[in-house]
Amino acid sequence: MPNVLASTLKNRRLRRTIELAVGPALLVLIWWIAFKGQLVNKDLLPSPFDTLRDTAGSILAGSMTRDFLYTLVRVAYSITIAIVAGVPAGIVLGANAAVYRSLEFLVDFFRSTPATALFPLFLLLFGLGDIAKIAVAAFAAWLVIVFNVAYGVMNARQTRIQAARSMGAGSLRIFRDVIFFETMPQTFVGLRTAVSLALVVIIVAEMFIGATDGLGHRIIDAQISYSLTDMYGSILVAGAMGYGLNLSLLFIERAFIHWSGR
Amino acid sequence: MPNVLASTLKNRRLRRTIELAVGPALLVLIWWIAFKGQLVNKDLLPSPFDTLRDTAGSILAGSMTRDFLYTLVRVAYSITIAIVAGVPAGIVLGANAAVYRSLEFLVDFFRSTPATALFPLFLLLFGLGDIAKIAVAAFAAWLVIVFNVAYGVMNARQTRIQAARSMGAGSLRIFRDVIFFETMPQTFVGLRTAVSLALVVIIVAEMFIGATDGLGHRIIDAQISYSLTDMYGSILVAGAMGYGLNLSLLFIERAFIHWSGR
Amino acid sequence: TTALLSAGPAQAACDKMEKVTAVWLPIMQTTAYYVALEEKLFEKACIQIESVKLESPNQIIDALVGERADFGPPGAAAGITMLAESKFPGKLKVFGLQGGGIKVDRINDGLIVKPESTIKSFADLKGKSLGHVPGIQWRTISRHMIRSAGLDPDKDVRLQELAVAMQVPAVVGGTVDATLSLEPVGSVAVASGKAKRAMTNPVASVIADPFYSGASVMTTKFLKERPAVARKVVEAIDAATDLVNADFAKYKAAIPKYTPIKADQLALLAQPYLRGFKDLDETDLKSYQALVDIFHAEGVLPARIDVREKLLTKADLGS
Amino acid sequence: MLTALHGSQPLREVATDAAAPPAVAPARQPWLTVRGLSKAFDGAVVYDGFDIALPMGQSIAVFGPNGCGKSTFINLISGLMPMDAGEVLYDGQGIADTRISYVFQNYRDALFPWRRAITNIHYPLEVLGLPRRERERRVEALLAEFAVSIDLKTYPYKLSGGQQQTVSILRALVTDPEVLFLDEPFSALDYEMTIFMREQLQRIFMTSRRTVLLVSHDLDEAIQLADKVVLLTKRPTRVAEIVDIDLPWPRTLDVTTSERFVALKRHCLDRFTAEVRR
Amino acid sequence: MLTALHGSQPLREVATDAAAPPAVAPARQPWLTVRGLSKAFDGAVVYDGFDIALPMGQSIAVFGPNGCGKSTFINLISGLMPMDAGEVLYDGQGIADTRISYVFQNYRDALFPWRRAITNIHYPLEVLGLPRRERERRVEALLAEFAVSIDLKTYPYKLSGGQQQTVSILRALVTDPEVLFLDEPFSALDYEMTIFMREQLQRIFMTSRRTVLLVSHDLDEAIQLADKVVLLTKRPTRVAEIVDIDLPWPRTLDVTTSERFVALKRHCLDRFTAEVRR
Ligand SMILES: Nc1ncnc2c1ncn2[C@@H]1O[C@H](COP(=O)(O)OP(=O)(O)OP(=O)(O)O)[C@@H](O)[C@H]1O
Ligand SMILES: Nc1ncnc2c1ncn2[C@@H]1O[C@H](COP(=O)(O)OP(=O)(O)OP(=O)(O)O)[C@@H](O)[C@H]1O
Ligand SMILES: [Mg+2]
Ligand SMILES: [Mg+2]
Repeated sequence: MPNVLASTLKNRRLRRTIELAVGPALLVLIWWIAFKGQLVNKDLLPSPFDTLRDTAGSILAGSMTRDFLYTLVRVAYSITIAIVAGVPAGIVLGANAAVYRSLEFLVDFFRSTPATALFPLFLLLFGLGDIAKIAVAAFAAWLVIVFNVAYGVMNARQTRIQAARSMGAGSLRIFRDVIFFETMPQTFVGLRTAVSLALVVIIVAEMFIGATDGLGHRIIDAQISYSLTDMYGSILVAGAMGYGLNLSLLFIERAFIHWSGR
Repeated sequence: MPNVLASTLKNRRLRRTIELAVGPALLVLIWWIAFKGQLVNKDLLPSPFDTLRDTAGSILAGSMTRDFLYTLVRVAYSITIAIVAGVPAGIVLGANAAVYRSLEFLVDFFRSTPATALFPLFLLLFGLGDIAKIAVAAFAAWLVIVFNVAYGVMNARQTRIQAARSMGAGSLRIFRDVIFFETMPQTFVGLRTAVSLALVVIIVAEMFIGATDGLGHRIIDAQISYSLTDMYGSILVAGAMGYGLNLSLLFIERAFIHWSGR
Repeated sequence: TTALLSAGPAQAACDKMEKVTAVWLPIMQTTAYYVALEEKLFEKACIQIESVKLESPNQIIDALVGERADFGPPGAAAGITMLAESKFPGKLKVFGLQGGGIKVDRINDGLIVKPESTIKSFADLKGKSLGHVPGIQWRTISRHMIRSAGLDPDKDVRLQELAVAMQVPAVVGGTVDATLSLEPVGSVAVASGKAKRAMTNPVASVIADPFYSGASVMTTKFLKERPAVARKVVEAIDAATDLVNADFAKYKAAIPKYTPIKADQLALLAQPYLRGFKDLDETDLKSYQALVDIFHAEGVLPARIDVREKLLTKADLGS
Repeated sequence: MLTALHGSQPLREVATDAAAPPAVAPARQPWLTVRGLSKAFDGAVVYDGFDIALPMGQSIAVFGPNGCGKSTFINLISGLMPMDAGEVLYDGQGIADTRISYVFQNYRDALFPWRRAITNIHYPLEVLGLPRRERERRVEALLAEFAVSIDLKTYPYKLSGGQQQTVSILRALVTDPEVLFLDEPFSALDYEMTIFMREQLQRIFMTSRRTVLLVSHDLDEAIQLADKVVLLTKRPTRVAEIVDIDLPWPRTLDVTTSERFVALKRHCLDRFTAEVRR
Repeated sequence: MLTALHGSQPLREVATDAAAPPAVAPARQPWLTVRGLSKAFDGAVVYDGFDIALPMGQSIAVFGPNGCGKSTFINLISGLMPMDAGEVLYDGQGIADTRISYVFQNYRDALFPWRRAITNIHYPLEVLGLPRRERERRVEALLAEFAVSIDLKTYPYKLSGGQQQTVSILRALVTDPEVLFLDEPFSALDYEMTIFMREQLQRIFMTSRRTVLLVSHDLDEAIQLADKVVLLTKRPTRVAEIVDIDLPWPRTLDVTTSERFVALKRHCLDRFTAEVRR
């Protein structure tokens, strides 16, 4: 019996590993087919294996790691700001239909305004340094979080809120003890959208506001100097960072939110 | 009694109108304070009223309307493609945990890759015209929809699915008759995120891939030629478009999804 | 109306219109192309232009290398063209140069500062920040400029990459002390009255005079497959270049239609220095070579490139 | 003897419960008064100018057909649902000043799935602001009394229906509320548990004379556990009759098999069927 | 006479129901056999090698304490929940070939809130692929029989608890299923409705001799509506006894007040209490 258990566990872990490998393998495969099959101009799409080799090289050399860390730190700052400011705002917004209808304009307005178009304004407000980049990414991520949390609150199950109210819980308590948890699944959807968006905005800011480090800087440099493997390698690393961040959120979610759909 | 009813109705409509006006009013107010209070360099932030006047002027002159329509059409194409391809994909992905875990990498990967960094690839694949812009926006929106729908499916209430299964409904029927509706609220979250994102990407593409029309073209031209009122006016119009699209989705949602949280 | 009248019969005279795809940037150096379009010079030569506006120099080169387009009319990035040639040798041919010069009194670039700024030259930038067009090309040039002024680009000056659209706001808002900007940024800044040129054509004074940052480029594929059409394209651009050089004041009226420049900004617009294929001489080639050599010296180009080999020749055109 | 009060006139009867334990004999009988209560859903009227007065400190059972508005009534008077019109006073005061507990008919959705069963029971005490030590003491005392065999460390959604309902009841009882609303609280309990819970409820009621509002479809249960049974009609809802249950407490097997009990049940049933069939 | 079979040995008794209507006398009695059924949740074992055999075409009531695994049992044998181990055969066949209907204990969540009550009732017929005309005919026939006073044009979440349960029952009956699973189907119904539904169920059962599996905490109900009552123990769940209810159909008031009925009830209760207390 323990033998069977061990082998099923092993099997399960094996299956998990295979599942995790499918995505990257598929990406490389499609890429390789596009490359080999000449579906795309060969001069502008490098071989996936060359790209991986060169990327591994620059990771070992440390230059990629440095850019990676700079971008990661910026994303971490902006997402932290966005969460701390966004979750309470979303709860308040979602809890009151009139407030929501009043402020929806602003949320939808800014969600639909490209962050890049607002760069000049943010440069103006926050200067040229990292702060402007972090601010614009935090703002974009904040909007997503507010939006998702507010939705979660609006779709919360009324019976649970009523139950807390019947016990004499005040608004603040109901927010903290019930609505916060009720909206958790939706909040995590928001968080995962937000973390990807923050990464995108940081990279775009690094590309277009200009920076001397970070993956965005690396991408645009490689683009301009026609270092194709470096460019696609940097994009790969950026995507991998996004996946990694999403995966960590997913783990937190799976560990923490056990009740969704119940 | 009918009198009271009429007056409450009128009151309610009045309240709705006021609520709808609060957002824009707040935006203009904050802007005006920033402008008047010299919180921001006056040379870089025009007066809101000048901006509105000039924007009204270019709307009347027809040039703004033309750019608006071009952008709107591109957004409409990309969001349509994204919905048609995204909702079924999301349902399939969410329904099967193993498939989700396998393909999650690709979804998270591309969600975290800035569309701007992928412009070269899309130009390569889809040529230089509108198609490339629509394709990249559709792709970005598609990812968001797939992600949200898959989440909705994973968090669906099991009892309802079991009820359908007990009646002998096959997988396809359960998808179509139960899971599709179960995920509707989450799908709409995805749709609203996606429509804003598609707009953002279209505008960024118009700005950075280059176009001879559309709001993005207008924004970057105004930026380069340092026409502040035109630039902020175009951003305003873009944001208003985003709000309008969101509002229509909200209306559809409110009319159609009456059961969320029940 | 004369243009219209003459275009009618000319078109009728063509048995068949040749389709040619052009990719271009909305900048001053492309003026000759705008004029060729406005004057219907291509149509008269039985060419139907598929005109694609792009926003970044790299996209131009991508489109050419990727064989999505046949030629980049005046204004394709000169440095990046050679960079592309070093990666994909034999893909591109240069058939014209655009830029500015001190002797010829044409503006290409400038050091842009606030009106009240004390910065007069690159030497004054010690301890200050300088913005420039993002990317390796202008970083290389900027570093070279700073080094030539006797400063250390790594210590004395904070170099800041700034997208073209953000350069004027950055100077006006004080987020950078100066920018090394390409036209029309300088003209727009001056027209706004919120900034000025501290130096005009600083790059020309250091690297080569005249200085070329733009080039007309076509693909060798286009040249090989349709040499006759290619020749007609070159001739049309040359003709337009002559028109612009002869009477810029008249032909600059076409610019607002194609670029961000507004009609009311035209008065202060600087005239670019445009060289057509038939005009190119030894001075032009030397100047271009000087730029490319700096790329090599700064390690951006792995090997030295002789620009002469990359230039279109009369033989290529079959005449 | 039956004290039958028809229609919706406010009830102004003095409490002269011979059966009530003599220990509790309030000088002044406080009343729960509902006046002019109106409620409609999307135009469908449930209550229209509904009046009722119920003595506090007594156990009131509400008996009526499905969909007549029993849950709605509790929701309205407990302040969880806004009234269209009307007024509810607990001994002259608003609901906010009264400590209430509520066992929802929809007990599954009323438990918090992010809390374990045991912390669900703790929750109302947390709301009251009690320190952890005190909370634990009280919960332990409660569990000692009820001695349920449920694994309370698990999450509610992992419990069976009856177990969930039991947790829901425990959660309502832990605060020792002044007013207890029970909306079909025993519907999912097994035979043994139902009997046990009825006994417990009786015991609690007898020792502390709380106000209890019990909705039940089991007439035996309603009569066994109530001082008064309110019979409601179909919609638009009116009071068909308020039946005084003049049985002695505790309601032992002897009492529930007594002739009086059977007579009361027959009377209630007759009224109910007459109203429902009408 | 009680046919008591202890423990979990497969039951191989021949159906000799004297009480069964003579019209239906199958040459061969088909069986629902469950062998080696095992199910655990996160390590908590509910069933471990559980065996039972039940005659098909009969009405079986399942009676057992809260959390013993009645809902789990129905979910497992109806194929809605995967078994850890074991086998379920309906007359030798898998569940997929059998047309079943299920009234969930959690009736609220089992209705589709995006469909109106009436289209919820239509739904199983849609699944069967019947044309609209035929569906409407069947639903109308059903409603004519049941004559409920619910506004079926509204959405389920706007109905009261009992109304929702009624809709849930109607939806299960509309397909005329071969096997009918009822998990505490009458728990939220009012007095009148409960009696009415019991009568209807009896009528349906008597006319068509479907296999019915009824979970109920009301022993009167279980005995009234069943040919056999399965008494389950606490977890780990075993069969305490399968009690043969040898009362004549229909189970009228005369039958349910008969001495035999009371004796059966007493016997069941004794067994149940003994098992629960153990
Ligand atoms: N949210 C709602 N929207 C519309 N109608 C509603 C809503 N809630 C309740 N109703 C209606 O109000 C009436 C009373 O409902 P309520 O739940 O109070 O009944 P009840 O007496 O508790 O019934 P039951 O015994 O079945 O629980 C019902 O007819 C129901 O259809
Ligand atoms: N999803 C689950 N996760 C963990 N444990 C579960 C789950 N579902 C049921 N259980 C456990 O399995 C046991 C049997 O549950 P089940 O719902 O079958 O009981 P039941 O006999 O129907 O009880 P009731 O009469 O209260 O409805 C319970 O002890 C319960 O805690
Ligand atoms: Mg109710
Ligand atoms: Mg159960």
